[in-house]
Amino acid sequence: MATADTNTPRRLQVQRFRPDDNPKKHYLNEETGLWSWLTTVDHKKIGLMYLGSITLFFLVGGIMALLLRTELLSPAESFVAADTYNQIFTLHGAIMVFFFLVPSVPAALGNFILPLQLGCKDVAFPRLNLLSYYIYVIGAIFTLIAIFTGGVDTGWTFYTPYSSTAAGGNVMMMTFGVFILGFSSILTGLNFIVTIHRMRSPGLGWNRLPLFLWALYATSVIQVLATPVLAITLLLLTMERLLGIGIFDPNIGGDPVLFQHFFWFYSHPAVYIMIVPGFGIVSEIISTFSRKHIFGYWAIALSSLAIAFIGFLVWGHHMFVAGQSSLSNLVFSFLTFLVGIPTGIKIFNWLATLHKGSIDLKTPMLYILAFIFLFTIGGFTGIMVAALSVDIHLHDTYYVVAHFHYVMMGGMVMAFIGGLHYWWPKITGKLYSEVWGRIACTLLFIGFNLTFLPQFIMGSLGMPRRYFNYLEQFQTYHQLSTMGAYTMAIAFVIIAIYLVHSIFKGKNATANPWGSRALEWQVNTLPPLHNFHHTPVIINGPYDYHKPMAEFQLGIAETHNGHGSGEHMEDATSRSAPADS
Amino acid sequence: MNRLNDFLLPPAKSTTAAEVDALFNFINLVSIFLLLGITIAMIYFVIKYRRRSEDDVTPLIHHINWLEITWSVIPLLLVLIVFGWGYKGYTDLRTTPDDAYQVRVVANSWFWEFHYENGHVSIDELYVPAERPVELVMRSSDVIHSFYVPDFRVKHDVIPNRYTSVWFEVKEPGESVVFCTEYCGFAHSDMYATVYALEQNEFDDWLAAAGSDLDDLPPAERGQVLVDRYGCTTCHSTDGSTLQGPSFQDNFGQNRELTDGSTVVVDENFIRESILEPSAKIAAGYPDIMQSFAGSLSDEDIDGIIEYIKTLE
Amino acid sequence: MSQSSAIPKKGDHVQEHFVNSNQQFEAAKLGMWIFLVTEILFFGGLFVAYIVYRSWYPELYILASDHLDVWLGAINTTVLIGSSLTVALAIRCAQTNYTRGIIINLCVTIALACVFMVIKYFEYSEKFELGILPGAHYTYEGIAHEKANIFYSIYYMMTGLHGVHVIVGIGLMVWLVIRANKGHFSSEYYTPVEITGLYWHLVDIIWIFLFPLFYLID
Amino acid sequence: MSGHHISSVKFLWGIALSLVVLTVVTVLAAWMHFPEPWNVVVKLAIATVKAFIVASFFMNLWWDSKFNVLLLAISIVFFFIMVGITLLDTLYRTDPIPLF
Repeated sequence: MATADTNTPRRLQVQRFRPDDNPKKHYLNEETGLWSWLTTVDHKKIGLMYLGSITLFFLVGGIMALLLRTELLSPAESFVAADTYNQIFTLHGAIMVFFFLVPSVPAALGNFILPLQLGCKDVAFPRLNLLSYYIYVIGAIFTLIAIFTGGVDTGWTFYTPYSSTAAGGNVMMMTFGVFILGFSSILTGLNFIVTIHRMRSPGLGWNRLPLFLWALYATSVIQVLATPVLAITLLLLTMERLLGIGIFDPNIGGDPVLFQHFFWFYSHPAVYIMIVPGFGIVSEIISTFSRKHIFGYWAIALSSLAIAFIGFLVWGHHMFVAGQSSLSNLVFSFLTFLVGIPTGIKIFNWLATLHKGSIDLKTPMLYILAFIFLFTIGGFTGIMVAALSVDIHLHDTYYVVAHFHYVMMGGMVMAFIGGLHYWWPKITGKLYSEVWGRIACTLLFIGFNLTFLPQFIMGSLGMPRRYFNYLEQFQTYHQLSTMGAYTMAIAFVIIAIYLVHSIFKGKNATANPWGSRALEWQVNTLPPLHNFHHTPVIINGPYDYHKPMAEFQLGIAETHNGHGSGEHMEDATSRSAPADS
Repeated sequence: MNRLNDFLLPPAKSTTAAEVDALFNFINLVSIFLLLGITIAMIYFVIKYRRRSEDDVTPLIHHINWLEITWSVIPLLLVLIVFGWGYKGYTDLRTTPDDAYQVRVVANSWFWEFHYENGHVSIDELYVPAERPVELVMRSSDVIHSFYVPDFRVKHDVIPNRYTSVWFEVKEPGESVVFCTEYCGFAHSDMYATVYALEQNEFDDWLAAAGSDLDDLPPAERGQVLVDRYGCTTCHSTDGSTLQGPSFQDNFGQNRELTDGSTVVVDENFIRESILEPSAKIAAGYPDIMQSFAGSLSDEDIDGIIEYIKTLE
Repeated sequence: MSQSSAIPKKGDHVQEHFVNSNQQFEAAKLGMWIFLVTEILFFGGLFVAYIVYRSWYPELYILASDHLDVWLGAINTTVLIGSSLTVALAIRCAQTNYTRGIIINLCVTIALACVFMVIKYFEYSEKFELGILPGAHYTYEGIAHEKANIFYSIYYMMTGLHGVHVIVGIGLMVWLVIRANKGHFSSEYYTPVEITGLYWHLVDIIWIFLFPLFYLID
Repeated sequence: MSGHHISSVKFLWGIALSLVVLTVVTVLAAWMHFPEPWNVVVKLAIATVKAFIVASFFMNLWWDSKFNVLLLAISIVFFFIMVGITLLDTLYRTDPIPLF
């Protein structure tokens, strides 16, 4: 980049930065001991602690799913009683949504990757970051206490008046746990927004922000805007149970449909909190393994924001038969269809990225291709349940269950595991077994479809959800579904085994094993404790695969000059990278 | 098409079902077409553009405007069609014909009451005339339930302190199942009912004779029918096993400990009070979840149930 | 941010990962504003409940608000405005390196906040004596409307939650006074005073809306 | 982006005084008994002006980064989305009436 040097004589001394493959000192060994983990403000370690926690909850939620599927092998009671079953599906939903899906990508992978991709030393508020982890833990403890002191059987939606009067167990403890958890989510979102706004390194303008960060940005916006409403809803619900304030409880003159409005005002956007970060991962991986500039950068970036915004206007499609006015049904149905458009645009853009690429079917890429297929099914069935007349038939049946599992599990979990594999070398410094990775991915894909395709059919045949007991005509579908669930369980066990194995016995990874152009791959593997010894200058875009790898090193700013936001970056961009246009 | 319909959808027994099914099939066909397109394109690209060497250089394509506009506008048009079609079907489902025959529905945890114009109440069995619009005006006595008949493609939540409605016209006499589709607790999945669609004259005969069938039975048998019909056995077993409430077997004449520590003898008055005011005395170890049957059961009915419980020794 | 040639030196208060004091200050303020957004939506939920019930039962609101004392509400509004003023003055004192001014102004703020809470206490206890208790404990029969309990549930939720915010604010002010006493704040670094001030002003704004919405219905 | 705007003492007192005056005005307006819906409109308008003054001059938004203004605007927009769409339901419900 000789030209760059001549263009920036005053402020930026751009040199080549060559990352180390196996540095002696890195974030894992620079400070050691349990205490250094518990009090760390390093975003990478906090990300890892989140990763551990959500894995634990994924395990718990997964075991619950297996219990449910096992019970459903036959119609009547086989090994758990009805109220136990009701508690298990409630906790499966609540744990998977609040303790796994919502924090999975943003708080775990996002925490690790975001500052690396921004070229900064940490998130804007590192102590707040640690605090939000502990808030998550406290929320989790409350939830666990609720599970062991009577359980909760309201369904994860906590609908009144069932939750405010009839439900047994420990609803208050559970809602309180989720209430606390909400603040963890809010603080993470707040931290990310500020970090992306204020901490980008020189040269990293909005037009070069990796799409994973655009996705996290959109997600954070939703977290910040929607989660407070969940907090107030749960607070009102707690007060309903504690004092009988009657706003939502029809027995004291309140309106239960109003509760549903409140609840879904958070919980529908929350669906996008869960899926939009997945979109970001897909964009990263698909570009890396196609060795090709992402197609339609702005279309993908802005569609994330569009989804975030429109996602706020559609919550009532959960309530088409709940007794809301026909006028709202009309409006909500219309707006719901609009949210499908940016989602479709993303899928087509990813396909176009594959076109004329140089495609390497490594494990992360396999997961992403599986994502595209499964998520597309999830999207189309979403169109189905958004159509008013059809939704009347399909609402609260297994069709809906299958639909959101295709989005949440076929979409988000696939993207999450794909992302975990993709960043695994950066996180652990080790390579996992590629063969086993592909086997597990294939098995997971088969198991997933075997589980949830039959649920579409039994749903459209009229099998309602949350049923402990069912009519015998549905048994074949339930059995297929259970078989699929066990297949998936095996796949997850395989994944766990080879990933853990790789930590101890895996080959050392190089700094950039995939030949990616994104910034997080231009630092050492493992990264140093403070990420960058120098302030990096971003010379090339994160998807500039048309440039040879040799040209692809970070610049190093001589001083802290220009590290920040605003005009500086634009200066750095124009001066240091004239070839990019 | 019909065979596909049978595989994916329950039989279409109401007049409005066909339109819903048509939209269902339309979305399915378009979706499968597009899904195949996307999947084939994906697989084709993966094979055709597989990595041949580590030095592959790929072209720089930022965006192609006409292509992006195409793949935004076509889906937009498709979803607008689906929206309009779905809304039209919805208005049909929500516009009750003026001449509809009305039945009132009261949902309880966990059984359905159907009230007819002559005051008759049937439990978990809904009788309606075929080939005539029927409107159900529904309310709940406790939590939210949802009235769902897959064969009719109708569903609506049933809410306490408010009336909601569904309407349908059954094409020909027959039976269909009713589900509760809003989670309502312990026996949610056992909250079935059956719709019997009868010819108009048969329906009139049934309604005229309704309710008198029990009067001829001896009290204990009458009690047995009622215990079954009102779904008491959902929570109170008749074989001694423990469910949500105390078993009916070996119950009568026993001492029962209450939550307040006192003890009562299970006699006629206690059973009567437990049916009419369930929360007055709660047996220790059981939740306070039963709701009152005052108004639903007559004195004769309660006598019958007491006699029936006496027989379970 | 605008004068890049004159980057301030990193002071002691600047954390490792920030480039300079200004970046840290702007980041903290942005973070606080985002937090205020969540506060607005948090109260927003309650305002929605208020609006929905008011649109359903306008007459209920007219009847029930007769039992709220306009004078106490108006005095409390003025008290909070006064406390907002003193917070703003405290920030000014920090900006002009006048530490004693910070402490005095913050102490006045705390005092005013306490006055607000005391008046609130008298309002609440007067209601409690009448039997206007929150939720299912409501026993008062002087309001001829079957949903009077719901009006007061909303009233207690909104004013109660606002009161909790006032108490949290008092705690923050005490913390600031302690830090100011140790000489932590100067024109170079007064971020905690600034962002606590933002929080306090928002609490004031919420009360500015609560006052006409509850007390001034006729 | 002058995040360090310093207001004069006189100015701050002036702002506080104007807020107190507006409080008096709104109480007086309550005694005027405007016909509905003007009653609510007038009082909310005064409250909005007061909130605007506090946000602009006490919270320094007047001189602050435009993005912080945007954040406040966004939160208000989303609040109105929540109210508006919820009212689409609650104001337009028509419940059936049982015949018997």
